[in-house]
Amino acid sequence: GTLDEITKRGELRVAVQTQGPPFSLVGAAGERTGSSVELAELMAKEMGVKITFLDFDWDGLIPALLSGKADLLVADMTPTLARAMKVAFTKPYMYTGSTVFTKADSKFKSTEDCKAKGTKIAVLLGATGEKEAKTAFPDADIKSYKGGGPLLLDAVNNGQADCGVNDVSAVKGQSTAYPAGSFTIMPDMLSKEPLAFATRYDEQDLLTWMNLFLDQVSLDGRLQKNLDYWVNSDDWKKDH
Amino acid sequence: MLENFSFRTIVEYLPLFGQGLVTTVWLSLLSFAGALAVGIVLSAMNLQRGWLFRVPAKAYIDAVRATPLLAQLYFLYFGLPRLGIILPELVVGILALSLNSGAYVAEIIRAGILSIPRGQVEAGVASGMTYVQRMRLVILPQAFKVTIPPLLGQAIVLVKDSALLSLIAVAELTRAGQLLASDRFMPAEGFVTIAAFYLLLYYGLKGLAALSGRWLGLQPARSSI
Amino acid sequence: MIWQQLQSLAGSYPLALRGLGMTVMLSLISLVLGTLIGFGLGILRTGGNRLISGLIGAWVDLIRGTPFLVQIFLIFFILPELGIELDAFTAGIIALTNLAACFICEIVVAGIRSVPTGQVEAALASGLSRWHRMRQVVLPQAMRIVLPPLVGQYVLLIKDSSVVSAIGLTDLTRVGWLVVQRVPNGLLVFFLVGLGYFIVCYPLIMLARRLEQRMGAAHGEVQL
Amino acid sequence: MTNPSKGRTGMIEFRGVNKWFGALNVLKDITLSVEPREVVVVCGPSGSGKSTLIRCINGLETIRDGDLVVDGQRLGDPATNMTRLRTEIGFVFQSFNLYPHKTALENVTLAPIHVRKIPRAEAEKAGRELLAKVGLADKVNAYPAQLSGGQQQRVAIARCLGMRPKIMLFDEPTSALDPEMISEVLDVMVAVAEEGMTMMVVTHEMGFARKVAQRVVFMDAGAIVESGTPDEFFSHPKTDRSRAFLSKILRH
Amino acid sequence: MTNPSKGRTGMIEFRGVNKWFGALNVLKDITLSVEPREVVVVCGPSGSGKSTLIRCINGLETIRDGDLVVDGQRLGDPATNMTRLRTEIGFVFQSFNLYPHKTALENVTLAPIHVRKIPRAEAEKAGRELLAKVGLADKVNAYPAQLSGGQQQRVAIARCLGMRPKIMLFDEPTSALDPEMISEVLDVMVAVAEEGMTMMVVTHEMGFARKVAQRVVFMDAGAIVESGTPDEFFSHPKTDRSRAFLSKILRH
Ligand SMILES: Nc1ncnc2c1ncn2[C@@H]1O[C@H](COP(=O)(O)OP(=O)(O)OP(=O)(O)O)[C@@H](O)[C@H]1O
Ligand SMILES: Nc1ncnc2c1ncn2[C@@H]1O[C@H](COP(=O)(O)OP(=O)(O)OP(=O)(O)O)[C@@H](O)[C@H]1O
Ligand SMILES: [Mg+2]
Ligand SMILES: [Mg+2]
Repeated sequence: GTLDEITKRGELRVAVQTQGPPFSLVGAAGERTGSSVELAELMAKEMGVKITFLDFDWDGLIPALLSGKADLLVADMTPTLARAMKVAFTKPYMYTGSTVFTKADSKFKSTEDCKAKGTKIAVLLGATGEKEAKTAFPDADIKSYKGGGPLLLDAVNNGQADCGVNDVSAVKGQSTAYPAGSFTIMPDMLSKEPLAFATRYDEQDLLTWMNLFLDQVSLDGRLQKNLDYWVNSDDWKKDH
Repeated sequence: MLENFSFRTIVEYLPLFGQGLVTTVWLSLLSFAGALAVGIVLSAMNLQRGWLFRVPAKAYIDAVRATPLLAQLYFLYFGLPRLGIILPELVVGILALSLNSGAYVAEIIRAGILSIPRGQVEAGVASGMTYVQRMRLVILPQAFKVTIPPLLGQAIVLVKDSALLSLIAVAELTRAGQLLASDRFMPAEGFVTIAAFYLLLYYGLKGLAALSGRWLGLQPARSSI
Repeated sequence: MIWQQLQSLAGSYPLALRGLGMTVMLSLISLVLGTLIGFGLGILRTGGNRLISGLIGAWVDLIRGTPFLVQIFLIFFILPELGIELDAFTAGIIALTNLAACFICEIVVAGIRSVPTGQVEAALASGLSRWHRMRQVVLPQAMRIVLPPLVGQYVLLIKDSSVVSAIGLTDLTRVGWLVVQRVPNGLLVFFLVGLGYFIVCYPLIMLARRLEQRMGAAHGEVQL
Repeated sequence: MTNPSKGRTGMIEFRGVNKWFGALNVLKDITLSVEPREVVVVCGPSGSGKSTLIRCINGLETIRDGDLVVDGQRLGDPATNMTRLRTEIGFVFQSFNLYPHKTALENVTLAPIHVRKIPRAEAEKAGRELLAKVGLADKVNAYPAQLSGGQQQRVAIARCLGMRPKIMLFDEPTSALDPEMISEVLDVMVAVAEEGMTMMVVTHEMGFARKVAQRVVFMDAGAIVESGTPDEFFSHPKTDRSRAFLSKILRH
Repeated sequence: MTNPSKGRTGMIEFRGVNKWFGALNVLKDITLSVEPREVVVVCGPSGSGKSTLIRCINGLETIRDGDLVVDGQRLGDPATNMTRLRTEIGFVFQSFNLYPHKTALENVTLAPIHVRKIPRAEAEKAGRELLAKVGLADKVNAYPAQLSGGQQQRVAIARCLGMRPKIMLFDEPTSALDPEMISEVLDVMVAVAEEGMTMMVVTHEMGFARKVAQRVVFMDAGAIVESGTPDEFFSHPKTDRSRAFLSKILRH
């Protein structure tokens, strides 16, 4: 099975997308880090092999997994049923959701305001937020961007869009690059979404192992520690 | 990815590809018209004897040729708002493509004009034509002929470059394929379909080049030596 | 704010240098290989064998007509299914070399066809073999026509090399994307990326212009 | 200030004209006067400056010093409108220089319509008559590429005549032609000369010179070496240089 | 099987040769035999097929039917090595076609070195001697662009002679030249003819034809209309077509 191969190879190949804090980013010194990245590193440690990160943009992520270049895929990816037709997702390791954010001094004060006709809403190309924004704001002018969450913030900050819709943890993590209070993040969520890792259906052994891994780390608190450090607080900013 | 290649899903997404294709086509058409306008102005500046027009034109052409379209696109998309100019994505996209391709078109037109034999210019001078008359009656009609094939070559480049506009939220052909790849996790289906559509456009333009060449009575190239 | 961003950017200069290095490396290798192969293809394309000539023509069309991103994906992700496993760097080199070769092939064909028929006939009449006709008579004269657009093409290919970031190589453009995560100022970051390309490309553009002028000098500057 | 361009002068007056290309003195102290209705043939070895001499007359080349007065107007004088003056001077090139994208008729009518502002219908009527005169009534709508060299050169002559110039300049008008076509063009040139046009013709066609020229000018290395009637020149060349030249072009 | 290429044949034998360009029958049933050491001049109006005729001989054009035997080898025969045969045939073009990127000497030595595989030193020695023979001893290292037309054509002749061919073909070798330079080239051609070379020369230079040709062949519309000694042909042309042609080229 795949696990045997990994053991023989002595290497776990993980495809990541560097879409920005807090899940996956490249630090000031060029080191790859983030919540998902550290979880993957933990996996490799438990397997007793070394880890190799394959860094793709969104277009390259799925092909990398499907073509066998990578054993698994670690990104803040929502396991939709359509996607699950093609790849095998682990059980969710955390829940998040899409939220709306605006510039602090914006005339759009609530999610409700954004429903106005012609509101320009920035979303990430291919992300679940794109879908949700389309459902939640049928009259709005949805703009899909490529290249990661920080660019959504930039677009909203520059006035190219009135509001942005993205994963709440991503928005919180990424807005730290701006002076505090630059953005208003709406308290209400458009959706509640699980996040999961992905692998192929022909890697059942790996999938089983990963699910077990997630059980273990949530039982012994290592998962919570990771999330508290990266997602639920700004602590990581001090170190990276 | 090949063994599970799903034509059914492609068919399901065809309307989306169709929309993307239409966007790509009219976007490219507008941009190309813009590129021609920019190119004509630049080449006219570039052919002046005085430095006042020539130097800025040359500087612009070089700067555009030496930097990637991506950087130019960002320059416009994020730069203009800082000057208080907020334009819709499509306008910025068309502007960026026009300004970018315009630099290449300028070079093509200049080469076309310089390829006109000296004797033609002298014949115009000798019959008492002014500079503008020579340009309009003698040089440009002949230069037009020489520039058609390279211009269509540039049009092909422009059509492909327009894919970059998906970066700033313009839903064109490449976007359709990316959606298929990210919604359904079917990258092979998505990208192969994109390629097929671009190839279609390529052959269309190539056919147009051949046709226009025949209309203008260009010599077919020698096939072998 | 801008000051803070600049400081943050300055910290990333090793990453930027690595990216620039990758861009230069990829471009250099694939341009050298692509030039060699492109000349070969160009010579075959103008040769008498219709089948070979037609096949090369079709291949060149295919490559010129499809997005480079798709080509690189096919090479990196689909070839493994046919049993050809390549690492990202090799796949990038192959894709770029192929692209360069196809564009250069077209340039070489145009150059060869620009050599006056009389020159080929003179060589034929004195009994030179095909190889000697090419080597001694046609190619040296074709170079005048080939060189300026060839150097111009190099610039385009250096810029196209940025597409390889799609298969996980960290080139200059990719560095831009990575840095923009921490310094969310697309304008500033991509201005610097553009500057990086400019430093590599501008000398080539000047070279192309110089060559063009040297070649054009023979024809005499036309006064319009 | 006296105006040197008035008074008793020829149609074309070179007075001590000098021209340099870089360090090369291509025209050396040329003094020459061509009277109205006179036909002058210019000959001499290759590179002697014949083309340069006649190209100066309509300002295709500029001179450095000396005076060149054409039709009473001094070239280089700010008061002289060159574009205007050029309409009075027809120039026939060795290599025809027809506009390849225009038919024979369009070649002939282009300048009359756009420069002389003659109405199109009138210009076309005149153009057809001119083409008939040079024997090309049936080639009115042919493009240059569809014409033989001799026919192209005749269109070029008609194109000049269409401007009703006072002066016609010819630069080796037959040397790019097949032997059989030369006579077609020479016949037209003879006809033009006999109508009383002022002409300067660079040519080595002695038959033509003998038939219509009042004067032959022999140039060498940028200077006028000899000048005389065709009979004088061809039969009794005065200088060694012209004798040597004639012996070569007459021998075969 | 009898071998048609052996037996008593001329150096160049056309037997019922036909050639088409598309629908145009450019060579019509040509039968012509050129003996070793014979000099044949070909003349005729433009487009009559003169160039095509001599281009067939070294295979620059291919024929459709009839036989063309050169130096005992039949063209189009799979057994005939064209590249080999071409080394026996020198071809001098109207427009010289010197290699512009090579010096005069390199033009002359290129084929001997690469085709005949003669050592470079030896080839250069022979090349210098040839250039001296055509009067260009001092132009050995000049590039074509630095030579006059007459000098270029002489280099082109030397280039052919360098291969020591059995046959020399000339296609209007002097018609692109200035009048003064024509005689330089004709002198060299006369010298080559007098050394006993088999030659076919497309030209309208009667002086040359009278001096060295054994035969003049007159072509019109793809066919050989008349053929005879130079004196016969120029003084007493037999057909109307040749009379009309001669009247035009002789008049001026
Ligand atoms: N644009 C130019 N720049 C430099 N030198 C030139 C230029 N045009 C002509 N010359 C030189 O000036 C001299 C005279 O040239 P010109 O063309 O007047 O001679 P020509 O008598 O007409 O010769 P030909 O019979 O070959 O036409 C030549 O030595 C020529 O090389
Ligand atoms: N490659 C070609 N394709 C089609 N037609 C051709 C080709 N070459 C020559 N012809 C035609 O064949 C005929 C004979 O041409 P050729 O060049 O042999 O004539 P020529 O007697 O040498 O004339 P000239 O004195 O003008 O050189 C002409 O009508 C010409 O237009
Ligand atoms: Mg001249
Ligand atoms: Mg011919």
